[in-house]
Amino acid sequence: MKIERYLPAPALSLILLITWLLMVSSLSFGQILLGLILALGIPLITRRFWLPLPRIKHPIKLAFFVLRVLGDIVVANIQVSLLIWSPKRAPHPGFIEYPLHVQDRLAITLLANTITMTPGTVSTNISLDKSSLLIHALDMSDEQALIRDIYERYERPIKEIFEC
Amino acid sequence: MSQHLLILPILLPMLTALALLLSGQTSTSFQRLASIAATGALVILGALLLYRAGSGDISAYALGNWQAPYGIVLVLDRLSALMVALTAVLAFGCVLFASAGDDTRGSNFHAIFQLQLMGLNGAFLTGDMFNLFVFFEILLLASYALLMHGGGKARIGAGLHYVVLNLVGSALFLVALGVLYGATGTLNMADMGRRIAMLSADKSALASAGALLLIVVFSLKAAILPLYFWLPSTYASAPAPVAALFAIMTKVGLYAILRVNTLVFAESPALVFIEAWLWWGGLATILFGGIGVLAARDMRTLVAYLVLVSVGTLMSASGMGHVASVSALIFYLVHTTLIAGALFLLAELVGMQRGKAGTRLVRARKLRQPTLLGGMFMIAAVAVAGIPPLAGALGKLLLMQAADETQRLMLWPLLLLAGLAALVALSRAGSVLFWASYKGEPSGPVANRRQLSGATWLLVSAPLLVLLASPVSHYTDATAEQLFNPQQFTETLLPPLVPLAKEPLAKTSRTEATRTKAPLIDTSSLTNYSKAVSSDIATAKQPALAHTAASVTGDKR
Amino acid sequence: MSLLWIPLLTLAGTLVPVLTETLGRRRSTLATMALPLLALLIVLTHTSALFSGDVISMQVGWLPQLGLDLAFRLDGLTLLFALLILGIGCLILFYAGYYLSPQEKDSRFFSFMLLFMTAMIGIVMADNLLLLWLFWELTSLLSFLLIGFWSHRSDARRGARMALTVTSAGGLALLAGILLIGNIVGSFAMQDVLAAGDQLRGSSYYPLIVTLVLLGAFTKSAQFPFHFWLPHAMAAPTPVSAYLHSSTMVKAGIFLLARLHPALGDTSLWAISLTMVGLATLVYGAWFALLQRDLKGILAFSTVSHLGLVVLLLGLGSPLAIVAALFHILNHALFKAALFMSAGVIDHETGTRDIRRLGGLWTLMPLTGTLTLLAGAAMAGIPPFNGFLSKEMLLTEAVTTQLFGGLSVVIPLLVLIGASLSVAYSLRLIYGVFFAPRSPKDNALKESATGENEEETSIQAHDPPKGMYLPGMGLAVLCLLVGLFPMTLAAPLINSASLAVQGLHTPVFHFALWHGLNLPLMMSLIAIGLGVLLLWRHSRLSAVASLLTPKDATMIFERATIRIVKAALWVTLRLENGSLQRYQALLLLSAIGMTALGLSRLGLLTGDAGLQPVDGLAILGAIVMIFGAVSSALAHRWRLVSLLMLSVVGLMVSLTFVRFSAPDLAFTQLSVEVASMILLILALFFLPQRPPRWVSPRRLMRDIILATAFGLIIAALNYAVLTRETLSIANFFLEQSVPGGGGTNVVNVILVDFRGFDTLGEITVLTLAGLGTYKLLNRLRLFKPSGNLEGIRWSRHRYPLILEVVAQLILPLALLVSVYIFLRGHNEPGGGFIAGLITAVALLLQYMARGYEWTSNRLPISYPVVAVIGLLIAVTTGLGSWVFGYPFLTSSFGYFDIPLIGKTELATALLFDIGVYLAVVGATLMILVNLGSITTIHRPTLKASQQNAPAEGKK
Amino acid sequence: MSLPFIAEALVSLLLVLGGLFAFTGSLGMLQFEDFFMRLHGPTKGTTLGIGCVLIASMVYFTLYQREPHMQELLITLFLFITAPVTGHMLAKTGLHMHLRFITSTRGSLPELLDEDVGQNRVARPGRPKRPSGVKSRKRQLLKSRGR
Amino acid sequence: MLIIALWISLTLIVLAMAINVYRLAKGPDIPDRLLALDTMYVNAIALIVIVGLWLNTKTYFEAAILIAMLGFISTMAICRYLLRGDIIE
Amino acid sequence: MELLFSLVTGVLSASGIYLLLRGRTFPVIVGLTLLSYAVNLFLFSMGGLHTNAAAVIGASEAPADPLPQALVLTAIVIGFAMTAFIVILAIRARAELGNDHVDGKQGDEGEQSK
Ligand code: NA
Ligand code: NA
Repeated sequence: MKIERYLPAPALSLILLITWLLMVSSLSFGQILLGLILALGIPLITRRFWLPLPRIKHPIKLAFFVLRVLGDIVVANIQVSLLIWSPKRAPHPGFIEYPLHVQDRLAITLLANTITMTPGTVSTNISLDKSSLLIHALDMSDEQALIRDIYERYERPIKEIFEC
Repeated sequence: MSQHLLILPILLPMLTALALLLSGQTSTSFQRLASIAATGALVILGALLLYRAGSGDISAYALGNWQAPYGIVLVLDRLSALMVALTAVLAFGCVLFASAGDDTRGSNFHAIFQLQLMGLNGAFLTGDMFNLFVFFEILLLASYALLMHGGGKARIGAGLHYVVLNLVGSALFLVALGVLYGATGTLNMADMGRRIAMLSADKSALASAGALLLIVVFSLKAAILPLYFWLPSTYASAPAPVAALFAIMTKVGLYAILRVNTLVFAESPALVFIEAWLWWGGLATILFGGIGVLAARDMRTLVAYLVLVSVGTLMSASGMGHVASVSALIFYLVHTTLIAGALFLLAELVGMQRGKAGTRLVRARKLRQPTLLGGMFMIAAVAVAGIPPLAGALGKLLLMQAADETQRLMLWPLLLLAGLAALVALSRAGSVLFWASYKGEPSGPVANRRQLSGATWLLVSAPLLVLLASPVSHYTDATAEQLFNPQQFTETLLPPLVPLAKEPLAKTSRTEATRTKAPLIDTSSLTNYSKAVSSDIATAKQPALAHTAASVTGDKR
Repeated sequence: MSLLWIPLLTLAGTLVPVLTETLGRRRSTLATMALPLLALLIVLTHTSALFSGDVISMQVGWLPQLGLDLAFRLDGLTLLFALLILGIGCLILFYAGYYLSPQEKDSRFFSFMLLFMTAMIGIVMADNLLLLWLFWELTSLLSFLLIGFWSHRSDARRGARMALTVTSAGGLALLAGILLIGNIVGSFAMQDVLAAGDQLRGSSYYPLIVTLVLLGAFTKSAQFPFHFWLPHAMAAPTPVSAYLHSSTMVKAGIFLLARLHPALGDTSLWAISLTMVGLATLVYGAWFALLQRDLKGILAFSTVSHLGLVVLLLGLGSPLAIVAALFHILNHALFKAALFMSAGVIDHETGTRDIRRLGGLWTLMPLTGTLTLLAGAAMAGIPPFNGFLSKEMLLTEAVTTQLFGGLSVVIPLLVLIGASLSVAYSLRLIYGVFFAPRSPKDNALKESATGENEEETSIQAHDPPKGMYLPGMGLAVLCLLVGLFPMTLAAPLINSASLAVQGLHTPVFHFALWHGLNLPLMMSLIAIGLGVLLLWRHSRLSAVASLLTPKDATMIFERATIRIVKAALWVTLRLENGSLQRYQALLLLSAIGMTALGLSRLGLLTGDAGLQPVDGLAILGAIVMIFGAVSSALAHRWRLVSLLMLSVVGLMVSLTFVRFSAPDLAFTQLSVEVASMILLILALFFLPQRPPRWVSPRRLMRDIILATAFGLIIAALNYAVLTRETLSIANFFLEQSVPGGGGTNVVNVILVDFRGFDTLGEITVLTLAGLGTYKLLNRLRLFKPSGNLEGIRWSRHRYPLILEVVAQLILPLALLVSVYIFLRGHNEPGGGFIAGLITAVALLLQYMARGYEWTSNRLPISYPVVAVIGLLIAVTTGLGSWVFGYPFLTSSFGYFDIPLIGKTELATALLFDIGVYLAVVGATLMILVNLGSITTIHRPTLKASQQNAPAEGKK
Repeated sequence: MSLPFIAEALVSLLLVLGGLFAFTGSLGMLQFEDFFMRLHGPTKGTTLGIGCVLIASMVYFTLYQREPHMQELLITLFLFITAPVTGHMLAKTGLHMHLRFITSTRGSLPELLDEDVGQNRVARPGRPKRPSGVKSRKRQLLKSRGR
Repeated sequence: MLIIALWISLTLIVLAMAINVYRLAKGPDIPDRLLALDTMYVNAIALIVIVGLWLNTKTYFEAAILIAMLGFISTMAICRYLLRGDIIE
Repeated sequence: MELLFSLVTGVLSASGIYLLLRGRTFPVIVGLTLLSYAVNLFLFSMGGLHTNAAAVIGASEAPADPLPQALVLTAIVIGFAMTAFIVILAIRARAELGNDHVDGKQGDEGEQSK
């Protein structure tokens, strides 16, 4: 309880400390101390701005997920580049309504961002009731396959990471 | 404390403002008391400064203990002391008046009022060009805020013009400053002055361009002919105590012109053009201001145009450019500032009691206090129109006397005609406001004691200046003398002139430095400059203030 | 020194009526008279000396720079006038005590009268021309107040204004003349000026001086064609007319002519001007006096005429003529004051001053009648009254003068006509009021009646109380006595006055009723005869006159005034058409013109420092910038586009700063850019976005030319400076930054140390802007569109989910970054200002993402307080140096070895920077959040305690 | 192969790749025919491209110059968080503003009309005709929803 | 090698920015222009980094951080404006 | 380079002035902002145009003149304060006067319907 009070978000604090050290690009004692102070202090100041976020239950899965997304980003870029560089091939863009399974805000955000960053898709709208996500695909052949693909590659891992 | 005297006129209002802002809006009476007390203290400070400057010494205050020309210095000479004192006296009347109720028509009146005073005092005291810009901005922004105090259509409309024009003015100010810096490499006024005197013809022409542009900017603030159009509606629509305080605002522009003309551009070839601009612009302002006086259909507008006439008078006097005219103009300036302030306050009192008609020059209901207000109006009108026996007449006489043979030809008729126009308009206004009232019982509010004392405080200046005409004009004479002897200024303020070093970055390195980590350096020039600089540094950072103050004021002689 | 007491006593007298107000009218009046009487006594003690031609003077320095001294003199001329002013003044005061109705505010009236008396005394005693002028103008002013005393009457107000305008205009001309005199003589002291006659007459300015001085004198003394104000001044209470407009003020002009006679007189210009104007006035005034119906009107025009007579005499200029002039001044004052008093009595008793409604009063008011008869006879110039004596002298002089050469005969002829008219109106006055049968049946008369009560008021008419007729009676008797014993009663006085005016030229003269049967006597008789004839045929005369009468001078004056005011209004409105564009154009034109003037002196625009080569990146950057700026201007009708283009320019400006080695500027520009962007978007929402109508091509052309010219000037200036080597004080900062300021980032050290005072001012400006906007937003109500310009309704996603989440993530990161930027500021690019803006913008993102209410609930901070605390920290840091005896803002820093951490620098500048940080955060949020909140229910409004003030915006 | 050389090679590669990706991203903005398609390039390509350049800089300073410099990582992280949000919000704005998309676009968005995006679209002032540069694509007439 | 890579990279980034400017000018719709502006901001980051490498200095690096953060926020502000009109409600 | 730089400040200020002369408050504000960009660049350039010469001791061996930079920094901040004020003033004027014309009237001289 007490720790919660003074360390409301350990993950955030850690991120902040790392960020600080990255920023100052130094590992001197003074900087670490300062970083610690900030890492503890800033969450205390900003906690009032947090809406409840889910805890990351499986950090390792998260790591895998991140790696996969990074890989997908590279792939996505190559794909899009090909599309861009070969004007002969006319793409078939399309809108898809993707039914959302996760309901947590962070999870939805993560999913939407992932979709945007990965092959040929951009999330364009989250419905008011958070039931579906509208996606614009640059080159779409099979709507259902795409939905399935997204679910399997991204949404399910996200569900697992946050256990929601 | 006495060694910090110079900065007190800036810090006192600032700290007062901060205290007022922190205390919140809890107690109006506390705010008023604090504001009045602080302004009263400023009056005392002003007197102390006058006393100090009266000795003829120039004192300086090196902020951050960085000596001129490197740091910013505040400089007290006769003129700046007079302006600070004048501001304080004017402000005291205004704040008294405002404390009767005008201050609660919007938020934070007193705090902004104090910041306005801070800006004004800073502008009068600073010896640094860029710092002058900063204080100009403070006083302008404060004036914008004060102008909008209480809101209303007319104010907003006039305010928009005022703000936009001044913003353009500020942009031009920066351009002018830039050119002057580019030509002289310094920002301290005295330093700039002595460097301008030594510039090559080429750079001197460049400095001239900056100087002329700067004068345009100051002329905008001072409101002379092609640039005065913002003034009538702005002054006429401002809340009374603010309009009264604004009487000093045009004088800031004039002050700046006087300062740069005598200290910075005294040796510049541009001075001829500057003086011609001021002279003709001033004359034209008298002419059109006088026409506006005749045309005014509202007492506030009338007073605003009277301010314009006085501005024109002062400007043309500054364009005459000799000791006598400057002395006369300073005398006139003191008088006209205070009386214009008094008139704005009076207009409000009169308007208040006339119901719907307000200050418009139409028949209206009877005044509550016709004798009292009428008497006060009479005094103010006589003073402002330049009719004996009050100070306006003396000021005008001094100015007319100061004009030389050829200047007379233009100045006298204009001045006399403008005086006549003022007289005609004021007599008409007075007879409409105080005499031509409808039958029936007066029903307006009685003027508050604070309002009356505020107006009286300013009004008393008119007879007082007559009684003290001799000492005052002695002071203004000495002031003008001092202004025209910038050597004293320069000698007390600055170390002996060292030739400025070349830019450390040599020409070749400019182009080559793009790729290599270590750009080429012309070592010879580097050593030169470090030598030159180190000799400067030796005098720059003084060990302690006691020494600073003493060395600059030149001790008691 | 006793001289000073004379004006001082009368001045002190102004207080008496106020102080004695409670004692009752009678006692108050008597008390008021006491001090002037004392002053008169002092004057009289000097008579013996003055009769022998001495001049007594005194002087106190006042404003030596101006040549203005408090100098008074007493000589014969002064004595003559002082006796009139004080003597007649006292009688009139006494009379006024009875004249004014009990309910009138007499204390003010008497105060004004005494003040006026002081001013008059000042004029005649002044031994300095400037001092004389001061008093001169004062009399104009007081006459304004006295004429307008019955301010509820429109004729009184008009008359007062007219008198003031005319006499002040003259006064201003006089001032110019006096200044010219002073300039030539080198002094304003009277004896110097009077002694410098030859010098003045020899000066090339002489004609101008004479013109100016005469303008002053003629307007004051109501000479043709400036006479018209005087009849209108009759709206004043009768004591005022008696005092100001017969015996004193109107004589000031004549006094001046007499006074300056030694200095300016004795030239043909002087003589001819005075003679012609005097003659014209004499005849003109007399003619119109005869045609007047109003008693006071008759007296006013007769005054004009008599003043003309005196001017004529002064113009003729022979020693005897001047003696005659001085004598007539005395005579006229005596009989005219008496006549005015009687007119006042008649008005008072009958309620009317219309001569056609009056008549037959002799039986009812015998004493008044006697008084009028005596004084009227004097005015008509009938022997044995004093008026006869001076008129005889005039006729003598007129006959003998050779001024106009062959045409000189015109003068006696015109004088004769004037004298006849004078007889006629005098007799008409006496006859019409006291002896003529009354004709109440006259309808036309009733219509034009001036009196309020139309009823037969004269039935109750009777002689007034003693106090009211005694003063007049005294004067009338004096007229007779002077006529009978001129050598005893008048000669010494006139002699000494003449000594003062013409010194050694003063002739030996002999006043007598009988000089033998000579031409002047014949003319006198003819005049009397003609006068009677004119009176007899008066009704026919008026009919003819009404045809001949030119347009009323009043109307001309009034119309001219109105026309001038209208013209002034027209000019003013044309000039100030309320168009900001025009005002800006003028400002820009001035700036362009003046700068071009400076630049034109530059031999070659390109300086000797030469040019650096251009690289492709720079060219591309320049193109983008130019593109952004131009399209922002062209797209001004599509505001969002214009804004986006502006944003491009902003970005490019920051990149330019990077390109040219100004990291701090780049950072600042970037962070300010965002804040401005948000600000402008808020503005976009609240300002109508419909494109304005198209502008005329001419206007467009003007704007484009102006803009181009300005751009060219700026570019030329910039180029000129850039191609010249700048030798600046910069090296000092580079050298001193580390040892003196303790920081390696010189720009930051300048900001917080070398020029920390600027920075203090800068954050004050920022805070002030916040406070100012708070004022503007107070109780602002705005129309809030429900959809965009194209009619699309706003999205229903108030707070887009994804933005919410990201905002939440960014906040801690942004705070971290701002701490980082803040801490490195002193040594590397960064600092409190940039850090403050980052914090502010990050918090703004919260407001954008989560809304005002949600965010402010979690951030219950008053932004003004934050800003103020920031300012306070900065100031306090500055003040801290006082403790150590250093000036404000003196910085101090040191390197400390802290265990485990190592060498660390601690600087007061950092503290100062914290102040900057807080001020920036507070002020920025104060501005933007307040603006954002006006569409919410949390709009800024004044607190309830302040709402008792009347609703704003009414003014 | 010394460390500096490897580092240099890596840096050079990353730089060129970064430049290529960034350019490609912007090129997409040029090539595609409707807003939603143009959106894809910058959100992905540019982000990755800039990421590469940033990493290149990090590697350069840390390995090549031996001065640890890690801020690049921070920026990259930041960009990867914000870029998709920007893309998403822009797309949402595009939808909201009823931007036209090419006729070949598949799928439909019926229920969005009422709920999530703006409605009541009024007739727009005439807009300039899209230049039909490539003849072969003439068939792909632009269509717009909600009319 | 590094110089050549820098050259190539710089040229590409500059070209990318030129395309952004083109799109900014052409539109046709506000979101297009906004996208162009945002992309330009991001490309500016690369520009600063590359110039930093070129000049071998880290002095200007923080400008990249600021652009990343502030560019995002200003784009969000405009999006909000287009979506809701009122950006703080 | 100098010529190019001057050209840019010139065009920026000309565009700013053109906008300033429009009759509506919004373009005027944009114009003022553009003008202040131009002025800031102008003032900044008074210290000369230097490449890789940041005025940070140690970072560059021949630092540029830091003084104009400090001045411009102050000018930027003041400019921001002024922009903020005038934006809000324009909004207030819109509320009080009922339109966004700088003279508080609909239409103006020179403006005509197309
Ligand atoms: Na230079
Ligand atoms: Na809002």
